Amino acid sequence: MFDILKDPHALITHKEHWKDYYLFTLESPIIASRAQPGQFIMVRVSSLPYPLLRRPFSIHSVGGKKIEIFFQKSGVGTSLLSNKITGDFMDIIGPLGKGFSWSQHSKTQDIVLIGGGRGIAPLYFLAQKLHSVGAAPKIFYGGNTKDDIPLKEKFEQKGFEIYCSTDDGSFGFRGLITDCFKDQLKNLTPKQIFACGPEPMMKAIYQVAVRKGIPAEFSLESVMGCGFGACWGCVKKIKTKEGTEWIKICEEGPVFSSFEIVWEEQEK
Amino acid sequence: MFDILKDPHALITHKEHWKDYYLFTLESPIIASRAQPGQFIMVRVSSLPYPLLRRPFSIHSVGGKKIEIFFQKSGVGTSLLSNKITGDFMDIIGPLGKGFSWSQHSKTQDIVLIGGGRGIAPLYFLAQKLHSVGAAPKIFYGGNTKDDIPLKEKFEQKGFEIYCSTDDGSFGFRGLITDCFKDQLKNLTPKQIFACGPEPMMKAIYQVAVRKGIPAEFSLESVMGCGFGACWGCVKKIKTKEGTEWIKICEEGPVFSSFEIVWEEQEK
Amino acid sequence: MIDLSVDFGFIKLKNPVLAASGTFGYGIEFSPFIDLNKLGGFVVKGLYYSPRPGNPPQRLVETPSGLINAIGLQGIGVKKFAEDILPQLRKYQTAIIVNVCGETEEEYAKVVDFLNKEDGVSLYEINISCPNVKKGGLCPAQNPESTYSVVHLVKEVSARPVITKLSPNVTDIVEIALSAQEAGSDAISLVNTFLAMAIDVETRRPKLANTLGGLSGPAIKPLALRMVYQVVKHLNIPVIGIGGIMTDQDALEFLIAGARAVQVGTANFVDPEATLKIIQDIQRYCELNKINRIEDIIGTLNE
Amino acid sequence: MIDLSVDFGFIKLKNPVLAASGTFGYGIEFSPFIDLNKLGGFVVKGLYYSPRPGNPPQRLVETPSGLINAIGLQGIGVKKFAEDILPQLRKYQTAIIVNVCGETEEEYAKVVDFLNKEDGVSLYEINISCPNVKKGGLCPAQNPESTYSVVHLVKEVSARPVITKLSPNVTDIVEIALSAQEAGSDAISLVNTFLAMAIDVETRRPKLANTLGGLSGPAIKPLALRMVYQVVKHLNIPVIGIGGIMTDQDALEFLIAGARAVQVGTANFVDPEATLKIIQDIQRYCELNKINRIEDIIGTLNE
Ligand SMILES: Cc1cc2nc3c(=O)[nH]c(=O)nc-3n(C[C@H](O)[C@H](O)[C@H](O)COP(=O)(O)OP(=O)(O)OC[C@H]3O[C@@H](n4cnc5c(N)ncnc54)[C@H](O)[C@@H]3O)c2cc1C
Ligand SMILES: Cc1cc2nc3c(=O)[nH]c(=O)nc-3n(C[C@H](O)[C@H](O)[C@H](O)COP(=O)(O)OP(=O)(O)OC[C@H]3O[C@@H](n4cnc5c(N)ncnc54)[C@H](O)[C@@H]3O)c2cc1C
Ligand SMILES: Cc1cc2nc3c(=O)[nH]c(=O)nc-3n(C[C@H](O)[C@H](O)[C@H](O)COP(=O)(O)O)c2cc1C
Ligand SMILES: Cc1cc2nc3c(=O)[nH]c(=O)nc-3n(C[C@H](O)[C@H](O)[C@H](O)COP(=O)(O)O)c2cc1C
Ligand code: FES
Ligand code: FES
Repeated sequence: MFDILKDPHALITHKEHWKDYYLFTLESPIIASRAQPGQFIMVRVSSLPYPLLRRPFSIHSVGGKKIEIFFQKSGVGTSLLSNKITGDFMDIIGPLGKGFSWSQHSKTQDIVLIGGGRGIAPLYFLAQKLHSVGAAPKIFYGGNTKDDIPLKEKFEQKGFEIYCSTDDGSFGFRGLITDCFKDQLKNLTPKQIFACGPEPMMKAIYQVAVRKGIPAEFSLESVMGCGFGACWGCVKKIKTKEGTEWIKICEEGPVFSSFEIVWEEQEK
Repeated sequence: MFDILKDPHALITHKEHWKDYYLFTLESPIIASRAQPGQFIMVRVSSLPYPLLRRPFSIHSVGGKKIEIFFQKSGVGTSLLSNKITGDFMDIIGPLGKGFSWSQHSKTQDIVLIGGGRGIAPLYFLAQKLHSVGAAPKIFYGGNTKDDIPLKEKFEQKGFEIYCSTDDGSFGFRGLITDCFKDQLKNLTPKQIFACGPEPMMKAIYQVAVRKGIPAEFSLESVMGCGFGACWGCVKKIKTKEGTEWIKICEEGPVFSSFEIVWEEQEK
Repeated sequence: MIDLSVDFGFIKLKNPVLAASGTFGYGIEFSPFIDLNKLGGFVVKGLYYSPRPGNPPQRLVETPSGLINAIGLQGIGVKKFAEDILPQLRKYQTAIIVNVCGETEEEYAKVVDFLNKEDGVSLYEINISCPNVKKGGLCPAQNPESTYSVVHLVKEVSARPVITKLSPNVTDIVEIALSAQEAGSDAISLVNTFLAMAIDVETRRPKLANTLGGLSGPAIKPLALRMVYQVVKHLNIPVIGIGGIMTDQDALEFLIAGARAVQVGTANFVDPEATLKIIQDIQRYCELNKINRIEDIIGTLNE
Repeated sequence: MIDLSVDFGFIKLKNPVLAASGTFGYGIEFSPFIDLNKLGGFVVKGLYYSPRPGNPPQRLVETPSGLINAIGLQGIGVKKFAEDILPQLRKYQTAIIVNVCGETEEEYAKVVDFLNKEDGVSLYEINISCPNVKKGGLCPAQNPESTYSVVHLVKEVSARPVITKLSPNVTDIVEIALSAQEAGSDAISLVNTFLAMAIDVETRRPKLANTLGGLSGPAIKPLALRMVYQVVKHLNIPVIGIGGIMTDQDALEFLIAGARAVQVGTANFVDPEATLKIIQDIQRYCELNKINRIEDIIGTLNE
């Protein structure tokens, strides 16, 4: 936890976008040097009292002094953020949380990464890292339409095997990425699954993973007040030694394994 | 009053700035066609709930379908505004209030316009108008330093006789513009005075005007909730038939004559 | 066609969107911007029996997502209103509501009594947040007994239905609302502004000449909504939600919580077309969500 | 050198800036960002005697310039606090204040009694806004008698000075503050959060699993400041101002109004360095305005 840093001057060195999806490259040397796949940063989107809270974004990739974030414009904070331009500074805190963990045997095993929509964000960094240890993860990447899978080429360019699906069939497999994945299970014998995306998607993957006995990890989302363990706002129900507990996902997550997550309807 | 218009798409066609002073040209044909010197517009500086209220700005000039505003960055609203760029739209309401009124004899008389700092804003439009009826108003323009009198050239280019002062003496007369004006009274016999600027400046001019029996008009400022008479927030103490009253300066002003204004310490 | 009308029993409104008192002038100030006939109704600026000078300036302070005002209910008094304003309002086909003020209980009654004889007023809304000069500046809205007492008196003289507008500056809003209902109020509107303050750290003076003022705007919406939610559970008269409504979403929150109508206040300053936009956007929401009658949304909060 | 220290009589603080309970974790969460020794002090998260699970999520809703929370006082309980946390806090040279909670009056006393034996706590702040399960969920802070009663009981057992933290959800904050003072409270802090709500118009459900939560942040500052202003006029014990403080200017407003210290809450989430920045900027303000001692600003409102 003591490796967390506030960097008020993370310089935007590059910006790309596809419709509502944005990719920012930020120069933030210390955060870059400490980041692990699955960790995230908290971004101050405005210096004004509205919008008030920072926004969490996964670390999408790391290279040298730089990190990338990949986000979807979906509300007031991400809209303001999308207006930033190369040369602007961003006020960020990171790296936060606990990331993905893979086994020593990853190198020789089938590993599958499954991302839905903007849920692809942390998986690129994970793929980078796995690649660097000699593994060759297979990527499953789904979206509503072909506009929602803008990072397909990026994965391909790095030589990753990638399977895409779109709900409307405008590209790749027609249907849900989970069905696309299930479909491929005839050819694959994954030994590890890592997933990030909408809850129903992750729940479906969880069910497959449990049925097939494949270890799986999931990156969860929750409204975050602080991102560093101070507000107790971001909890999810997690299994602990004592039963289940409301656990702060900004500290103990956002990544949890199949065995830890209590999948249920949103508590009311 | 029924000539007021809300134009949510006033296009910024040109932007200039000198340090903290900004000049925007806005295409807003109907407001341009109706505007009179001394009137103002209310500008929505953000579509978010903060900053909440519109900001009032004098109409600085009119030309064809366009109006100009000239403002000083001095708080959160003007800062946000200053970030707008050519091609952006502004949401404005105008023309608002009652402007300056000059006599039929203006053509042949000495007329003096006195502006302090950003108070120069409405006086350019007035000078334009007086010029178009054949008058040759003399301009007095003061600021703290020479950075605060960026419009000097603009007036000169149009052939206006202009007297400048700076508090620090970095340009023109050293001292207050009111002293500069008093100084020139040996050469001038103004028949009308129009002034806009900080209250102490206007009060000093008022005193000279009354002493010399010169009709004078002043453009006042006040925090405005709406700008169009609905909130009763913008009142100043004004002499009426019945005595004095809190009068809405957005409707009955912002321009008032020497005889109407009750000059006193800010009521508490 | 979606039916946006809401029925209060004693009056049927075209739609549930009204303009709030003190933020809509006498209505006519908004005619350059919108067709007043399209509103559910509007509430004119608070009227005392006599004209009132109001507070000295500074009367307004902007705060984060809010506005503090201390206008001091400057106004022309009820006679001038009847002479100069009411004739202009009579041509509009919408609910015209007069916000009734008083320094004493008797003044409320006098205003209502006077207006009873005038055509063109649909309803009274009694503003029980006016400081009572006799009672040391306390306002009736902060106490169940004085609430009961004013409402009861006004109901006795009133020839028209009466809405009681509550103050949020209380420990238990339900208790006050119940008092108003018991006293015969035909409806409740809430909330009025929250007592607030701002200080200029350079001069070390209060920013408002009056020191204290009332906070309105988006900042207060979560508080106002909570109060409406609490009150509707206990009342059987209609409730009108007010506080920080800027968009259809805000208005819908109040309707879903159980308000039968809403009033839009500060938003009118920011966008004089706000009321109409909200009506249009509520219509669009209904279309998207296949809701035929706005009444089908009211009080449908799913807890 | 400007003297930023403030003297409460029973304790002297390095400077008037404290971190508010529930927004500063147990303090250590902020050690990556700031040197805790530089604070006037900090208040740890509310502690009940027993551990508490807290509310289900969604626990937070962002609102215009505000934040609604319904954490439900999830916490580790006083024993674990004494075992795991307190030893880590003892090394800091700053006022460490424990925010004391209870479902019953007795629980407050139990927490205090337990902590009396532990080193490293400077003061207690009793959070009388906890819903009292016995009394149907009402909190002591909303009633002068229950306020008196809790404070009195805690004062009887307490070996340390006691701050009573008031709720703003009342008609008359002065009445409650006076009760706390009479009951022997050594200081008052105000305000806690404002009861609030938000609704998701798509699902038509409350956004918070708990339906209601507490509003904090810049939105409430004008209301909190008003309450502090009202209270200081009537009390002779020190008052700590809380509510929406983000900058030195905000803090100074409270000090000028008469608060002897302030607590910074929600701002800690937005900027974990907020407290230190505020201290630095207050220092700068004093330099610019030639003020040698911060005490010379307190209560200097010029009305
Ligand atoms: C650990 C973590 C990592 C994330 N990584 C990414 C990423 O890499 N790329 C990406 O596009 N998005 C990511 N998200 C989601 C992203 O944080 C939200 O899309 C964003 O906060 C929306 O902000 P807004 O102001 O645009 O939306 P608004 O809806 O206006 O936000 C209102 C409030 O709700 C919160 N909120 C809204 N949506 C979400 C959400 N899905 N999860 C959590 N809080 C939410 C906001 O933070 C804010 O407090 C991540 C979320 C978490 C928790
Ligand atoms: C009729 C009129 C015409 C004006 N014309 C011009 C102009 O042409 N050029 C120009 O630079 N300025 C002009 N002003 C002043 C201008 O409106 C303020 O500078 C501006 O509102 C400051 O906004 P802010 O958000 O930057 O400052 P902030 O201090 O952050 O504003 C906070 C609040 O105070 C109000 N406020 C702040 N300063 C003033 C002020 N001096 N007068 C009235 N309200 C104020 C703001 O509108 C806002 O509501 C005019 C004011 C009025 C009343
Ligand atoms: C400038 C101003 C003047 C007001 N005058 C009155 C009034 O005369 N009578 C009244 O009952 N309420 C008055 N109010 C309160 C509003 O009607 C409304 O209850 C409050 O502003 C909350 O709604 P909002 O947040 O949408 O503005 C006034 C509010 C403002 C901002
Ligand atoms: C997430 C959160 C948790 C809080 N928990 C507590 C608490 O445990 N005890 C308490 O007395 N106040 C608690 N508060 C209230 C704050 O201490 C403070 O009184 C309030 O937030 C107003 O200050 P602010 O606007 O600066 O946040 C909490 C506030 C927030 C936002
Ligand atoms: S986001 Fe604040 S504790 Fe997790
Ligand atoms: S600014 Fe609203 S009445 Fe003048």
